[in-house]
Amino acid sequence: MTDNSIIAPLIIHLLAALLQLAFWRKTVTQRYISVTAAFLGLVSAGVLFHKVYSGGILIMNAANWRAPFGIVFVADLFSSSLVLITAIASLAVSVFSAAGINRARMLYGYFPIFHFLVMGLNGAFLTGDIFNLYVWFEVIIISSFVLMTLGGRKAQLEGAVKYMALNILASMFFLTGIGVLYGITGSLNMADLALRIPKVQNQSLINLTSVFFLLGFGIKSAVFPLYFWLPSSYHTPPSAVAATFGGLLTKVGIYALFRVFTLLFTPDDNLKNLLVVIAIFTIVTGMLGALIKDNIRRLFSSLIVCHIGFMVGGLGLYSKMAMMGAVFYLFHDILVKTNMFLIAGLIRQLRGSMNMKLLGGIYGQYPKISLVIALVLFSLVGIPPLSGFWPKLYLIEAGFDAKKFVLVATILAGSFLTLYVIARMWSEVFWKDPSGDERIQDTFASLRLHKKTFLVLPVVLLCFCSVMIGLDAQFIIEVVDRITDEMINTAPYIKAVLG
Amino acid sequence: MELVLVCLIGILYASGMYMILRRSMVKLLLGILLLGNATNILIFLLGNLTAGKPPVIPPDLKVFNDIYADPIPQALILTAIVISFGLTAFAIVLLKRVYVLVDSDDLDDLNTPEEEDI
Amino acid sequence: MIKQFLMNLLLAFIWVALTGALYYSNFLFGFLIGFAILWVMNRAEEDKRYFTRVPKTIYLIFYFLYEMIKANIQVAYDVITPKYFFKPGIVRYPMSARTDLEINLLSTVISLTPGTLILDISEDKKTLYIHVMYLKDKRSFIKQMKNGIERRLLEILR
Amino acid sequence: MTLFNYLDYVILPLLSVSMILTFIRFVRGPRVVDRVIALDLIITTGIGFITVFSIRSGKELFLDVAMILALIAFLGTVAFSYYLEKKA
Amino acid sequence: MLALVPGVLFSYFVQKIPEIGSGRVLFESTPWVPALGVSLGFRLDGLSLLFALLITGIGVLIFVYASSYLKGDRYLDRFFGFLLLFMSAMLGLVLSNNVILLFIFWELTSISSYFLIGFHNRDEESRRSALTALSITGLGGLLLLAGLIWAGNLAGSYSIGDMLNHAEVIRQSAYYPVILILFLAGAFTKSAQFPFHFWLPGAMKAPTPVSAYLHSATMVKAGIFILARFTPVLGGTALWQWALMGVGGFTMLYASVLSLAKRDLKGVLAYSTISALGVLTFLLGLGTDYAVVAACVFLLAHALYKAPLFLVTGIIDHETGTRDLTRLSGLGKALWPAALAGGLAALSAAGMPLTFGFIGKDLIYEATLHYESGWAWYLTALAIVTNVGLVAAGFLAGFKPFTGKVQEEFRHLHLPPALLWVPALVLALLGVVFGLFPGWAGAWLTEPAVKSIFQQYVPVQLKIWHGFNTVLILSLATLTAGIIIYLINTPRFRKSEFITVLERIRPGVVFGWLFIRTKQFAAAYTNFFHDGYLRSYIIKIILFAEALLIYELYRGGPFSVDFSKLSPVRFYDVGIVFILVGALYKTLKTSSRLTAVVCMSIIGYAICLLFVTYSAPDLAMTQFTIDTLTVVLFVLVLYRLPPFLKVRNVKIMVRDAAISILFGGLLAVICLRVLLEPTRYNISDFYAKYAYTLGKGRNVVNVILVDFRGFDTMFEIVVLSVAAIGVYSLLKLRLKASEKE
Amino acid sequence: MRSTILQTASQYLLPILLLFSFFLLIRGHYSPGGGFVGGLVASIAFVLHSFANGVESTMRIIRYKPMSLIPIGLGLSTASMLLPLFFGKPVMTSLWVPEQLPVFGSVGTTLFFDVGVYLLVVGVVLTILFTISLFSE
Amino acid sequence: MKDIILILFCTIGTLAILFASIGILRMPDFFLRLSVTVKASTLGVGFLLAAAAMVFPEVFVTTKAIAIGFFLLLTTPVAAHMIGRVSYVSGIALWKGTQLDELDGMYDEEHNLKSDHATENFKARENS
Ligand code: NA
Ligand code: NA
Repeated sequence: MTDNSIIAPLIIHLLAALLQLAFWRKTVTQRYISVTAAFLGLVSAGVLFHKVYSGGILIMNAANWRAPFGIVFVADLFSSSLVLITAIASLAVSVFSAAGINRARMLYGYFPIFHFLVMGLNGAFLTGDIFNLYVWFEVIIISSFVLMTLGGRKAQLEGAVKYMALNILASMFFLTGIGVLYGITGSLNMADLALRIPKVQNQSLINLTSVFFLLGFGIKSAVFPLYFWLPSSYHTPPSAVAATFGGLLTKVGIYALFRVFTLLFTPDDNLKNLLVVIAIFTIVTGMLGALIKDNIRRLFSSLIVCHIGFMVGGLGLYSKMAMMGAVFYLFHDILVKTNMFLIAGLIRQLRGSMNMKLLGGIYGQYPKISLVIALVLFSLVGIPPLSGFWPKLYLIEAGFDAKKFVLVATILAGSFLTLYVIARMWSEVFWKDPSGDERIQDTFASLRLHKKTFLVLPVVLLCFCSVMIGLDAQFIIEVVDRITDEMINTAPYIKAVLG
Repeated sequence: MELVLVCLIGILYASGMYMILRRSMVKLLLGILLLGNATNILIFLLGNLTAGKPPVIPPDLKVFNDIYADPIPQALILTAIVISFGLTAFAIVLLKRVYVLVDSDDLDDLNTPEEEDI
Repeated sequence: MIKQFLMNLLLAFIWVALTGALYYSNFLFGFLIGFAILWVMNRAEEDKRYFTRVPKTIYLIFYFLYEMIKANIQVAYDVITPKYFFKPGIVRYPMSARTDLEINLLSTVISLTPGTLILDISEDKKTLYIHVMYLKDKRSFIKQMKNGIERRLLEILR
Repeated sequence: MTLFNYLDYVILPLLSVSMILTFIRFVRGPRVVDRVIALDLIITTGIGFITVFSIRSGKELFLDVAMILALIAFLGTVAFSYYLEKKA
Repeated sequence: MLALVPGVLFSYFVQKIPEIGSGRVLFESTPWVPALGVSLGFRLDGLSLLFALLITGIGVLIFVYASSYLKGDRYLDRFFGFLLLFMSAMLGLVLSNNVILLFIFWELTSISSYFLIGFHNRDEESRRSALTALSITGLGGLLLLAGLIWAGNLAGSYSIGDMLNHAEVIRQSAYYPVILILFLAGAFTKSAQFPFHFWLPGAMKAPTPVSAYLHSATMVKAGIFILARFTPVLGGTALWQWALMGVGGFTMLYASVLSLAKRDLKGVLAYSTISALGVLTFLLGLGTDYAVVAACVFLLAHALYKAPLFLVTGIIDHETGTRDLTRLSGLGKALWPAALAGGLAALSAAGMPLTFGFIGKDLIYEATLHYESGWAWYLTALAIVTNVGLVAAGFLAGFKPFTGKVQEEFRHLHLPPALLWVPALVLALLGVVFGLFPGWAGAWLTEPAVKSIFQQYVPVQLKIWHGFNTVLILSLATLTAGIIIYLINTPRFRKSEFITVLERIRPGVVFGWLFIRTKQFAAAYTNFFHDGYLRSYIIKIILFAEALLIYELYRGGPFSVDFSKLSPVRFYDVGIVFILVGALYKTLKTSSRLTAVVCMSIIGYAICLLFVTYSAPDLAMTQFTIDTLTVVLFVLVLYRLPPFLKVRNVKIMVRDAAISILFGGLLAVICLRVLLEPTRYNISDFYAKYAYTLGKGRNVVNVILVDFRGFDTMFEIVVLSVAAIGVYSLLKLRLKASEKE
Repeated sequence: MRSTILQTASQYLLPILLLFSFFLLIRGHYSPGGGFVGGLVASIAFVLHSFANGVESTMRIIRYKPMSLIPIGLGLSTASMLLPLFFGKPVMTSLWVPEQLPVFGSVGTTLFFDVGVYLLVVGVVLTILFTISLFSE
Repeated sequence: MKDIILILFCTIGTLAILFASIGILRMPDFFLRLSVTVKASTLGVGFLLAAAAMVFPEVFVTTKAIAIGFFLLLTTPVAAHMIGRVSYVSGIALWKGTQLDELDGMYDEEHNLKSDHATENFKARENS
């Protein structure tokens, strides 16, 4: 089914960014545009999701050239649900930014670049062309570079150098992979590639090619031993930015891994085992890192790495159940990780710091906010029946099925460590009395009501979504079930694209 | 001829890697540029070389009547070149700012200890 | 005014040359683009002369080519033979040329003639500093320049 | 020997050799300015190379490339001069 | 007011007694996540009813008590919120008919107890205890989850009912031991079995109503509950028996001895609770009819005496401000209702005839004595020693504070409000009532519970008097010994050497040591991989990449190069390549930044020429212009930078060179292999065909860029725009560190 | 850096380069060139001018901040991308003016798209370079 | 006939460029290298362009060739001047055989070049 509207979420953000560029330095107008666009984006994403959910895969042949000759945009359930979740997260970040971002940053293009970034994410999810995916990745990384450095603080720039170098390296691997793939098959359309790759005589070449994609997307999704850029940089930008990064950027890598390793390359046992080993080390790395961090954002960064391992583990197990778990976890993780960093920003507003040693007393002073935050933390930990719990069930069961006990043990250990560090964080940040450090100051209390609302509302919104995912897990599982069906049986995708 | 280019690609990748393993920020940048070039040539080479037949349809024809070079790798490389120009420009300026901030070209100086986190 | 017009005409010609389509509308279009570009540049300088002396120009061109080939052969010989024949030096050359266009054309022509190279112009645009490869005598060199290239050039321009 | 063969086996290799000779100057330096003018000469040689190549391949399209080179190559030299001037 | 909630629930469950007592099992189920086989499925059988009654019944009293105990506390509403959450979770836990649902409630009890233990959150001890408790039970919970999922996986369903039906499959699975261990890890951590017990004494930091409710009557017994619940599924094997008996036996002995060494009233109670939990585990491990009956009865008896002891402790703490046994004495007069309750409860704890505790104790000895193996007497001896300790501990908590001389500081104590002492008294009296009429409890509460544990009918008849038999003698001996120990062991008496040693090597310390070591390891590990140096990251990434590529190449097997497929070498191209490589070499070698930039310029230019010779004029143009612009950029930026960093470390250079050359070599080999692989199919034919006829352009590359693949271009210019804005803001905007986000 | 020769040269090189860039732009569909190279050459023209005469003087020629060219260029490209939507075609579909125009050849949305690219590239390059030039620490 | 002229032009052009490259390699100082190479190469390219203009019959190729030559003529001297000037300013040593250096000492600290008419007039008087 050809449908022009599937790129609406992307176009909306493009137009928003354009408008904001036109209203350069008009920060109030930019804020209105941003929130409106994010909302419209959510609506369009919702419509898209509904269409795909009820009507099957939709495609759009850009420039009216049929695939594989033109660039095709494909909304299957996987991409459209990620678009939807991205829309939710970006709406939250947009609202939060309206009050949580320094005006100076807005004057220098925060909002347009944020919308370019979200556009890039949507594009990456929706495109059906491997090179176009590369372009989207570049849109994403350049936007993230700018957002990361916006403000020019020392730590920001230091982090950005590493972030940039390693992400460019990732792009290099990705692009090399595309070149090799084109050299072998002569095509760029993913559906077309899916048909051509199995026909290549020399399958060992295909395995070689897949290594490049593994490396490229592996770096993007911050798996062991390619994750270094993440803990080097995610604690540096403003929280709204970190929220977008933490929630969405690594997840695009995961998305790409899933897309490529289900549609194009079917992993053989070696690769599956490799992925499992990578997952194990990723979890271990993340959890050990989290154990020793005192800065809450550094802590969250480590947890991102840890939980990436869960999803990669799901891919490595490569059974339907495992992938269901991984995809479910992906959905959950986007919402929760975004929220975590928003919360970090909120905490910074409440206390002026992110250092656990200095923080404290928030529970006593802001019990309602604290309890909402607690709910989010529980979701992150995977306290049942919140959103993080269900996917773990799938992953563990799939691990047992595949007899990958070490992975299961690591997932359990990772969950436990997450529980521990989050409980410790709760105890330090919310329970403990704040230290007497002069850096500790409550800038939140003096804010006007609407600003307070802008800061808290997104957290509540995302929290609500996490809770709903947990309580209405059945619906998500149905969606995830169909998504994994799409992954395992790619014929409908290919048919939809190539006709 | 392909063999020569294959070697060239290997050398380009190797030198790019070597450069980004240096401690100097400028060398890091140069390394990134080299790797970008290496990738471009790789795409170019693997899209098959055709000498002297640019993919431009002659004025008096509607389709090619001769062999022609594959235009797709060219389009891809063009896109990649432009993108990496954007990235490079940003990277160069970032480098400048970092230099001003830490007063050094040494990547090893980019480690503000965690204690200074806010 | 006239200079602008000439510039515009020149641009239109270049346009036609570039597009290679020798027909009226193309020329007009080139003229329009040129006009737009000049308008954008908004160069507010008045101009004095616009007559081109065609025969003199052609003569100059041939003279220049002749000089160039001659000197090139000399230099080439010098380059491929093991011994160096040249006697280089930097000469201060008082120009008669005054306007920017004159100065520029002069310096271009001097630079393109083998054996001489403009290093710089003084701030007050009165003196050229020329690097000369075969400098037998400073005064005869200046005289040769004055009577050769510069005179011919200025005749055209003035 | 046809014209094309002449171009292929004499002219283009000679231009190539010129470039290499200039490149030797580039490597030897000794100063940056020497390298810059070596670069300049290599580019100019390249313009000639492209011209011959377009004759050889019968595609005047390549002249467009030569034109770009002719027009903007000197910007590099200007930039380097700018740098050295600032530095000096 | 809030007490109404448990009250109503309690009366509901009381109503169900006859129905369940008659052997029926009630089910209630609403689908929730059918995809996972998770339903909101509840079952009310004897076992769950017994627990439900305890939870709600004691719940009522605790709510009443707490409302008075914490009167005026700023955060009373939060307290009741968490307490209510806890109660619901606990109820849900015992009523679940689905293991996942059960686990959900299980975790909720951990979480709500975390908040309850840490209720006095400004106190560091409180926070630490809460964290410890959550960590231990959380760890156990996750292991339990793994066990449950695995068992469910084997059984093919998460429904407890289905699991009961597939018990054989699970027990005969090769993985049974692992499942069991996972399962026991959950149960043992929750019910504070050795060596995980240490969180429980710490949890005494919680307000006393919480201790009374969670740590004596309900939460800790969740572990016992699932042991009982899954006895038909996992029980009956030797491993099960030995694990439960071993751990339970050791725990009950260890904790009962330790309980005597405590000065803190709550500490005494905590250890005696651990000991009692050990007893329960032990009994379930024995697994005989007698033992299970004993477990059920002792469970009830323990709840009925331990809760009032805690409540009384709370009263004492509330009124005197201390729980130090060395300071407390002679409070009986002032706090007489508490003294009464404490005394009764202590008697029940001691197993004095006519109390329910006596019946419990009786049954324990019956169980050990009837154990059919040579072990019976050893086990009985173990039980006796434990019980002696429990007797003494009971007296220590129930009598000690009230007897003896009144301390000066406590002379002017007033009787606390009735809401504080009535609940304690009610429970203590219930203990006596049940002791006097055990038959009722046996028939209506114990028998159905035992039935659900065994999944078959076992008659239970509880009597006050069994006749003058061994058991009675043992009971009386226990009582006597306990009283003697109570009299000798004054709390002032410093802990004996033995106990000091125990304290030093207690599991809490071991866990703490382990934890510190883990943290050290974590720091070392993290700093090794994430050491802050970009180079080191890149090296790791490249090595990983090389390893993968080499492996895949190796797997691909050998290959040969067919040179005839390749086009001939053209001399002038080689010249260009030569220049390129030379410039590369110079770039690597030069110590001048500007020279490096000029070299880059040459490299770009040589590439441009290659593009020309291989038919890519567009590329050549773009490459050249962009290259020129890059040079300009460099020049604008670089002139104020310090000279190139000159660090010459030959070893590192050689290492890096080796890594780089290997990488380049691998890429070259891959290129060669791809080149030799024939490509039959190419989408560019389409472009060539339609570029002019449909795309109306002759330059196919340009038609691709603006039409066929216009989307690439559209968004690559976005990249450029963002880069420009980025440069602009990077140079113009400089926030100070102090400014907000 | 003040060089009379360069200054004068830039006076006539600027229009020539601009003209050339425009040539590259509109002939891009038929022979090598296009919006990118065109834009790059155009920006090089201004960069050259700024080298000779200083950034301020070049900014005066352009009159607007180069940055404002970015939304204009991007907007133009976006508009030509979205225009087909109003004709019920997928985005980016090229629409053509039926007759061939004398200089341009076939004129369609792709040309406008390329013009957008051209303007944007000029805006981007000049923003980057001028910002750097004006930057002082 | 046409081919012979073609070959002639190509050969001359190539040789000029070759001489330029030998020149740049052999010349003893920077200014000499610069001086040699700029013109020789321009001339060489000019011949090659002329050859190209002859080969392709189309008018626009000829104009293109002329344009390229024209552009080269415009830009090369400027580049040479820029780099020559900066080399002098930055103190590049002249060849020992250099006869005369009238630029010596004419730059002030900000690299502004004096014309120094006083000296000029003085010298003129002296000469007359
Ligand atoms: Na191939
Ligand atoms: Na000369």
